[in-house]
Amino acid sequence: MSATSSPAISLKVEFGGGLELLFSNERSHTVTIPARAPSPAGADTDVHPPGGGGRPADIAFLIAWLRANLLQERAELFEENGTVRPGILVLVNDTDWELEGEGEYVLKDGDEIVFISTLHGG
Amino acid sequence: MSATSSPAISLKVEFGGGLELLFSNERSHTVTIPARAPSPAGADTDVHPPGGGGRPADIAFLIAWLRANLLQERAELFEENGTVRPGILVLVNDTDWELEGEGEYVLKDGDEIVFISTLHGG
Amino acid sequence: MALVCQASTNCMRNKISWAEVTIKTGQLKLQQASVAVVGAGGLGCPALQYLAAAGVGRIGIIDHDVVEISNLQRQVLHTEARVGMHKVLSAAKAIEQINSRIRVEPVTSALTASNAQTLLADYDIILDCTDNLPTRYLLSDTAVQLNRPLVSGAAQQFDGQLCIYNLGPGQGPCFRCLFPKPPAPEMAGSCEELGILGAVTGVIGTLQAMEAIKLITGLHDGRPTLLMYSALSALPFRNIKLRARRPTCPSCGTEDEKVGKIGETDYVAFCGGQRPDW
Amino acid sequence: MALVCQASTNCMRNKISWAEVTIKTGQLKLQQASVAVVGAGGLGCPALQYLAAAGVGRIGIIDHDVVEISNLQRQVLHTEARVGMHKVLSAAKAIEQINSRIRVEPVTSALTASNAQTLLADYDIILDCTDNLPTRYLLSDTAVQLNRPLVSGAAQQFDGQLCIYNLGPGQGPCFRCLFPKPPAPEMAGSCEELGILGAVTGVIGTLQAMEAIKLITGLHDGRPTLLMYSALSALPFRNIKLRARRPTCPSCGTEDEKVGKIGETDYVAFCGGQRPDW
Ligand SMILES: [Zn+2]
Ligand SMILES: [Zn+2]
Repeated sequence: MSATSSPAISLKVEFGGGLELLFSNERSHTVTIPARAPSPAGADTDVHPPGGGGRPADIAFLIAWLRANLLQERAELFEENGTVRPGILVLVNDTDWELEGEGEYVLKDGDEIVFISTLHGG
Repeated sequence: MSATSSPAISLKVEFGGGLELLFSNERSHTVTIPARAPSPAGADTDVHPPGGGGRPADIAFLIAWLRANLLQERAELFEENGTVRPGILVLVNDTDWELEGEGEYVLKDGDEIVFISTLHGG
Repeated sequence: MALVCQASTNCMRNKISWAEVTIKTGQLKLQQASVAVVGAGGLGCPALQYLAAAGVGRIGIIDHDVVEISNLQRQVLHTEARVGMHKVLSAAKAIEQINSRIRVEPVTSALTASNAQTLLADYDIILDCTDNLPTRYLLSDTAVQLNRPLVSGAAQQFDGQLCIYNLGPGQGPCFRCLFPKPPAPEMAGSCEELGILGAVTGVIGTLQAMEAIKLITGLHDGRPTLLMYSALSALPFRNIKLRARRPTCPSCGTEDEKVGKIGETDYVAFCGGQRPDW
Repeated sequence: MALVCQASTNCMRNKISWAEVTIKTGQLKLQQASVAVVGAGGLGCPALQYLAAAGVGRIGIIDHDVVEISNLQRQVLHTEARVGMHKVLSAAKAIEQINSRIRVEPVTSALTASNAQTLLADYDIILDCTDNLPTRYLLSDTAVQLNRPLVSGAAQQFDGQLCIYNLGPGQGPCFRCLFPKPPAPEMAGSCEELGILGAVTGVIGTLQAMEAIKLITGLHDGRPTLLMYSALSALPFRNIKLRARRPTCPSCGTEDEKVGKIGETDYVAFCGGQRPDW
């Protein structure tokens, strides 16, 4: 649709279990991120070449992008060593990201990504 | 995918609120129905011509197809005058079918259609 | 009393102030609210429990049954010692033990077409916790006439349904809009025949209290939905987006578009002749 | 007693026989089962209520707290008259009133790393109805050691989570597999600070009883999932498909692949130093 120079993908991103406090206290965000990550991480063999170099946008890139563009404070409570802080569970379209390749999952337009911490009250 | 003579679409069909009793007491069915209804009902201007005449398969056709192919007994408790018996609510991908055009909703491959009656216990 | 929120410093105070404000004003609204619960059985018991715990100021309970020993497997406000007592009196006693400041108004009459409006007119919200279809249609028609939201729960075997009918006067559908005819009696079965797992009525009844609390405190988003619960399904909860009210509905439709009349309806006959055993 | 199913003729008998058989054998299994409920607060009260109503034969309750007046806004088994009594004794009394045939085993000690295995070894299923993270990690490790499924509920403000950890010995993840580290203390907040809507604990606690009943009666499908509940969301329930256990998990991992040790863990220190006010 938006065909020319900088292809982008649109995602629904949700935060829960207190993580929303770091993101303007909003649980639900719709974000548009570049379809390709600027700096390639691992394999450079492009599956989808348009838009220049880099690797297709994956969850690792989304985490970096959220940290740089959406996070309001206390980055260390969200990101650690290029991934989420241990204790944050990531869900891809209602599936545990571990079943989907974790940070290497390649994002598709319309994907819904949820970041949650455990709740503890009772 | 299955490209040649008789294109078909695959649907997930669920029954609830007692209606499953009419369908082998199974709530969840995966059915493959023709992509085009054999006898056209209203407008004949085809949007998707392959596969010959008729109209694209809609929910009205699905109801007739279920009655002929999946229903095990007591057809009058499911179908009445070419639509569902009043008191049966039809859901298209988790939306009330009234918001989707009722019987005229054109089915897409992978759609999930649910037929339920009201529950009454408490 | 519904929500406790005390001052403290070890978290991001500014970020939770919204929740705090909501909670404080919510407590006042709950104290000033009135809710009628029709049916003090499997659904009514948990609904009453959480309405009372939340501090709803005035609660009406309508049910003409008495407590039987077989009820105790899902009607958790009643006790072995209160078998034989009217359910509404047993429930009133249980509520008083939880929160003695609640004003409980028990009614031991059966709800009928001739007393429904009078009995329900004085409440802000009506909960349908009944176990039979004629009363469900009667309650829906009455809620429309009185312009009240009807928080309706239903359960059978391992399944439940939850819906607010007549939501936002004139916007959401009534029970008749969705289900203009009751299911065929052959398929409806009775509670006795089919059995109901107590925890299913527990889930739905508690959610009914939740919906009432959301309506009272202004936290409901106003969109009509139907929640379907199937305890054994791989996807136990489904949330269905519902139509608006049907202009041709004989109950809630637009005055000159209504098709059919319900004024003189005999609710029992409408639901299949002889009163069935539900 | 969990499900009533009487003989009758006015419906499609052959079609519901499966449900009937399931129900009858289920009742026996429930009578023979034992469940330990850790925490007799917001989650434990509804869980205990529906386990007792379902006829679970033996129920252990572990909690060292006493009933306070502020508990009554969500801890629905306790009463104004029992303020000051140990919660487990108050809950035992309530259960006895509902179903005097249940064998209730109340424990007024706090659960600690040194007594957890002894206190829990004698039960088929463990319910985590606690309100703090150190106990949640301790319960998960203990359930792994004892080879028991842990039906875990949690709630905060308007949200809840439900998961069976250590499901199907060695298949589903434990709490540590999913959440290897607790959330930062700055974000966790306390129940007192954040408030919990009582009906949220009601929904989650009742669903914990439901999951236990499904496990006992063989109706659970064995797939590990996490149910997320958000009372105010347009999509209030989400069902998440979970990973299998993590071979490198220090608790439930494969013997020679485990990374890290938990044997000598000080649970409180692990969750943020000084014991916080949750
Ligand atoms: Zn209507
Ligand atoms: Zn583990």
